[in-house]
Amino acid sequence: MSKEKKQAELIKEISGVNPLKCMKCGKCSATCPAYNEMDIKPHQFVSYVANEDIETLVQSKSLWKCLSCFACVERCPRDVKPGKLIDAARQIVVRQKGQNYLKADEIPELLDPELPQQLLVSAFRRYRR
Amino acid sequence: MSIEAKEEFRPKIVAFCCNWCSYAGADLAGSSRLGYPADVKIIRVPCSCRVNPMFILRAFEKGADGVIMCGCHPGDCHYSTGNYYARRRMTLLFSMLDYIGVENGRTRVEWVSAAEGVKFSTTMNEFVEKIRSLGKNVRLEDLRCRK
Amino acid sequence: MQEVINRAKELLADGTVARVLGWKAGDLPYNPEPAYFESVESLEDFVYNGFCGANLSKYMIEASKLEGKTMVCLKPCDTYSFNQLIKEHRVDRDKAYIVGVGCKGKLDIEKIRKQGVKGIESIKGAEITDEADNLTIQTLYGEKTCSYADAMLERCHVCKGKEHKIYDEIIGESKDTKDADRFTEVARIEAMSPEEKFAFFQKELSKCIRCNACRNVCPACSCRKCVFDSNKFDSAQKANVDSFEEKMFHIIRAFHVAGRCTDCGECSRVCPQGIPLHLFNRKFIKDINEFYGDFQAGEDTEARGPLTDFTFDDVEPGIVGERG
Amino acid sequence: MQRIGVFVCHCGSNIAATVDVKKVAEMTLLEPGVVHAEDYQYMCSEAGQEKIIAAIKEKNLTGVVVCSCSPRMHETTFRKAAEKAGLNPYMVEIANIREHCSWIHKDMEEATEKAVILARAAIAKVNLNAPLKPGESRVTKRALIIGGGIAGIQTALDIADAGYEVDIVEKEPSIGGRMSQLDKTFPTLDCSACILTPKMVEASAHEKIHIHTYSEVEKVSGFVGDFTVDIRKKARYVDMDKCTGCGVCQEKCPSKKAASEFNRGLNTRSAIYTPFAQAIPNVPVIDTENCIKFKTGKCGVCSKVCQAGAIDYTQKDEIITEKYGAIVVATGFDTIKLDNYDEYAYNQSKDVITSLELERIMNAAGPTKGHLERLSDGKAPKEMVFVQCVGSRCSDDRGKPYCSKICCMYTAKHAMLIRDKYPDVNVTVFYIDVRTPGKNFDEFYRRAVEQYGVNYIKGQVGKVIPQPNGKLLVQGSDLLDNKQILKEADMVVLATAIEPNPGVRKIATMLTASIDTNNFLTEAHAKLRPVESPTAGIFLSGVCQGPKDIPETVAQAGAAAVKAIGLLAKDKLMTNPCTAQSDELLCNGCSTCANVCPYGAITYEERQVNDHGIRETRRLAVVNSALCQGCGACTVACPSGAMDLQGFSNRQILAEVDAICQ
Repeated sequence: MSKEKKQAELIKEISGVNPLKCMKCGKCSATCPAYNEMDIKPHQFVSYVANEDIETLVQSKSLWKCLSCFACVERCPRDVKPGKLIDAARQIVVRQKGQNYLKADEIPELLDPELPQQLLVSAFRRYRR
Repeated sequence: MSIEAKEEFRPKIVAFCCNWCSYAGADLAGSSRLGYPADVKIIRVPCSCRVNPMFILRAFEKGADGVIMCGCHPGDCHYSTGNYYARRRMTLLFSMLDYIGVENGRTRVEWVSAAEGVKFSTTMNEFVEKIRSLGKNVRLEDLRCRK
Repeated sequence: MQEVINRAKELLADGTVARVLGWKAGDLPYNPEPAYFESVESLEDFVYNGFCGANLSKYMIEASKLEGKTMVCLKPCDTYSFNQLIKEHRVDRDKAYIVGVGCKGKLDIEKIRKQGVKGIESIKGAEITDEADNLTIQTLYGEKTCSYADAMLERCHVCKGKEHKIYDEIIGESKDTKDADRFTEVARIEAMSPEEKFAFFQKELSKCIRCNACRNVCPACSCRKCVFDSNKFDSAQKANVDSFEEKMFHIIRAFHVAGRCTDCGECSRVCPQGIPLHLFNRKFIKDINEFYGDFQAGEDTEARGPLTDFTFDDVEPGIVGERG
Repeated sequence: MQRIGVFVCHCGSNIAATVDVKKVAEMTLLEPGVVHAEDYQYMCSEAGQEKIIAAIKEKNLTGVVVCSCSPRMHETTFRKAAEKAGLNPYMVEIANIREHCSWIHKDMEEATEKAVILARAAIAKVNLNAPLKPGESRVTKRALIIGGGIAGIQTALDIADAGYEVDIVEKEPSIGGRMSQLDKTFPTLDCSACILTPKMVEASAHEKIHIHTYSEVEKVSGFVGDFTVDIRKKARYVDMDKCTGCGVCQEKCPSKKAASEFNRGLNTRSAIYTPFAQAIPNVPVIDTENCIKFKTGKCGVCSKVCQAGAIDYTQKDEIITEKYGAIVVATGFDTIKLDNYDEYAYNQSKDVITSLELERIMNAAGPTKGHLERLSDGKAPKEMVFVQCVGSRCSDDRGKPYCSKICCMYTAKHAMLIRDKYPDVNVTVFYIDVRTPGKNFDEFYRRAVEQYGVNYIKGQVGKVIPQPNGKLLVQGSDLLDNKQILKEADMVVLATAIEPNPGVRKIATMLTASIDTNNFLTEAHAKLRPVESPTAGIFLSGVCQGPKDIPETVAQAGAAAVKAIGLLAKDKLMTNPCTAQSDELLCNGCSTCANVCPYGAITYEERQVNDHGIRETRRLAVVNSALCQGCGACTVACPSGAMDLQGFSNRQILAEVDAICQ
């Protein structure tokens, strides 16, 4: 399997999304609050994964502009959930650096009661497998 | 160690297929040349609801190693509701067989439509594989019936 | 007991009923047997005590064919069977005058024997009116006592409640004797490995002598002719052997009563070999409850039985394997 | 003992290439009852059949086993051949050694062994076969149409024109259905009412058509050719015979606050009402929930003003029972509820409407008398946005997975009509795909774009946000420009998905007609029998079978009519002889079998029996063999084994099991 294919497969696995279900309606982009900040738009994320061009995706600005508000996940009529794909691509970047920043088992020890709840939830969302 | 070739285990498998969907699915598997082992022998019944638990137990008694029942998908029964009854009956029967210690994989229900030749063939291949891995049925066979 | 006898006499005397279906003393102090009483005088032999476990519902199938009404004594749990028989049109409600008799749990002589009590001459404390928590047993070897609860039938430990589900009148008080979960034993077996399960049932069922007592006493097994006695399935009964045949018989028997069995426990009570036959029926009941929602056969005379019913999204048979 | 002949077919090389047919014939001769065995090139050919006929005659065969292709292929052929030779056709069994053997196995030895076993099973079965005789049932020459929309009306007209009596049952107070709510129709833009009302009139005037409006099918029993149907005629509280349809009662009715169903709740109607002016029959009904007389006992204005004395508050629902030979389902559709689509603000703003609501707004008889205006403030809109695929093509559980098929075209129609009538209104359509397969359809859509300047944007709308200034902020995407669009609109029109009428599942259950997960009725064959239900005698007309537009609906309605006529033209039908039978000596009369019978074919009767000398009256199951379809559900439900299925008896199946497991 080529490196590109492997990465695309990984994204699909992490996100649990089948990009082929997309009917290219653009509702994700229509609804995205960070749309104008993005160079690659949410609906394009799906085709980048489908076309196995993960390299461009992880280099994009969009990767870090996505707010994970999940409006696209909520409204997607086809269960494609671009937000999850973006999340998965972010994980790939994180993993490429050679380590998982957080392992699920270590979390309880690292918990700080001062930590805001929202940060925790977002961390879980971002770093869980 | 003996050099004699160990005889390959050839299971006896009975498949009850409803006339309208699964039997036609088996026909489609045939006309599409989708093979499955010859160990499977099909008995045509009008509907999966015609399959009496007694038939299944009898097959085992007479030495079958596996019994599979196929019917129309729930909701597609030619007789509208037959397979819903069959589903309950088989669920309870299989649970009982499991309860008395019969290996769970020896019985199976699969819904196969007339269009699912591929599914029929894969199901049968899988099932035969499963029965081969379980080996000969010794827990239900009536030894007096062995020839 | 006297109250029941008095009432029976009245009903016989005023012609409300033509006969009374109850129990009369057996040849031993602990084996009263079902009996018909057709005259006021014959009622002298009537007994009703802790050993009257027999469920009289099934006798009403034949009694329904007789001229006139029959007064039948039903314990709370027996009324479930009676309801089920009404649902299946096997008994005629109008031919029965149901006296709901009080019950505080029925006794199992085997349980007493298992406590090492032998040579029983008489037993005190088994009378229905007795408030005693203990049985006093006169034996050849002296007096023994044993707690009433310890001597109860298995089914009474999982009592369905003290309520009569159908009756014309109730005589005497009943007590809910439930102190255990009825599925504990089934769950214990379910948790075994296939090998252990097989060994367990092989051992139990190999005791079966195909005497058909379980079938004959069962109020749900009310077929005019059992499939195991007919040539319809080439399944007529054969001799007792250590093979699949007993399993086939007991599985099919349990399957035929699945959804109809009220869990009255008569099968286990009468099995001369002491096979815990109720474990088959309870397994079906447990599965039915888990898969299709709680169902108690005989709760009423209307509800559709789980095997003659379905929902579009019932579990698939594959659940059996998935459950592990 | 039977005298069985075995006939092994080579099927050219289809069977003979992998199965040693000679050996199969040879081996079967060893089976009990087999007195003759032969093989031949093509058993199904004229010459092959002759061989079977000759053998039956020469050897006095009482049973025949043909080892050949699937019984689904040639069972009938061989049965007919046997019949020619004077043998009961049901004494023939097929061993499927082609589809189930030669075609799927490669190894000759293995395949031959299996073929022998399959033949052995068939022989074991034939040994227990008994001659069966198909019954006959009569055909009632009358059809029932459930639903009085365009589909039902067209089917009724076609059947009636062929000379058969037809009853239409419509649950609303008038026939007409959805089409009567439409303003114009694509792609010709002719007025819907102008083409529908003549058909409605024609149906009501037709001497062979009987219309039951405000009525519902209550109960269906029977089977193809002989259905018995109970129809509930709901109380109208207006005497159909006396009412002149003058409309004074509606005018004077003091209770005028009920939401008008016909106008999709956009305005109100009186408690006594006809849904619309051209209603057929033009007889109002009293809606008791809103009628003051029914609520408080006081009022009675309608009764006082009715010169014909047609108002009758004491009317009761009436059940009529009628027999039919064929039933056509034409229950149509409704639009889905939008409660799960908060993002489109349908429940928040009056100016977000469905397309069907727009039809009413555009209609001269509608709530705004045909003026395009905002329902919130009555102002004329300047910017209109149409959103396509609302709830269609959704794989989540909020919407429907299918394409509703009609939305692309009616949206083009709406856009065009608005641009035509109000050139100053800007119309924007957000679409995912524009689907226009159909005669003159794409041309129609292109006209909307090219001639009328409708702005089509490829991309879905993500959100509609009502603004404090009363406008609607539409957030959508333009996928071709790769832009996110924010647009202020005055009105937003949602092309809402259509779904089968919610009542259809109940009807399908009554008819034992199969229905899919989307509540569309299933065809007997998706391609070759598209207007028939798998349940014999039930036909499908219109959207109840799948989304379709008016021309398609009318075409299918005609097709369903032809199929129904084909049935009604017959005097008798042959029934399947493989039906259940109860052994009276074993029957407990417990009703378990009747509980699982999908056809209501089992009834009970008290009957005197002689059980080995015991004479008694017993409650016994009786199978109506004309109703029984032979599924066998009862045979397994029966605990005593009294119930058995002819042609697939317990002993026959067990014999097959034994032969296979031997």
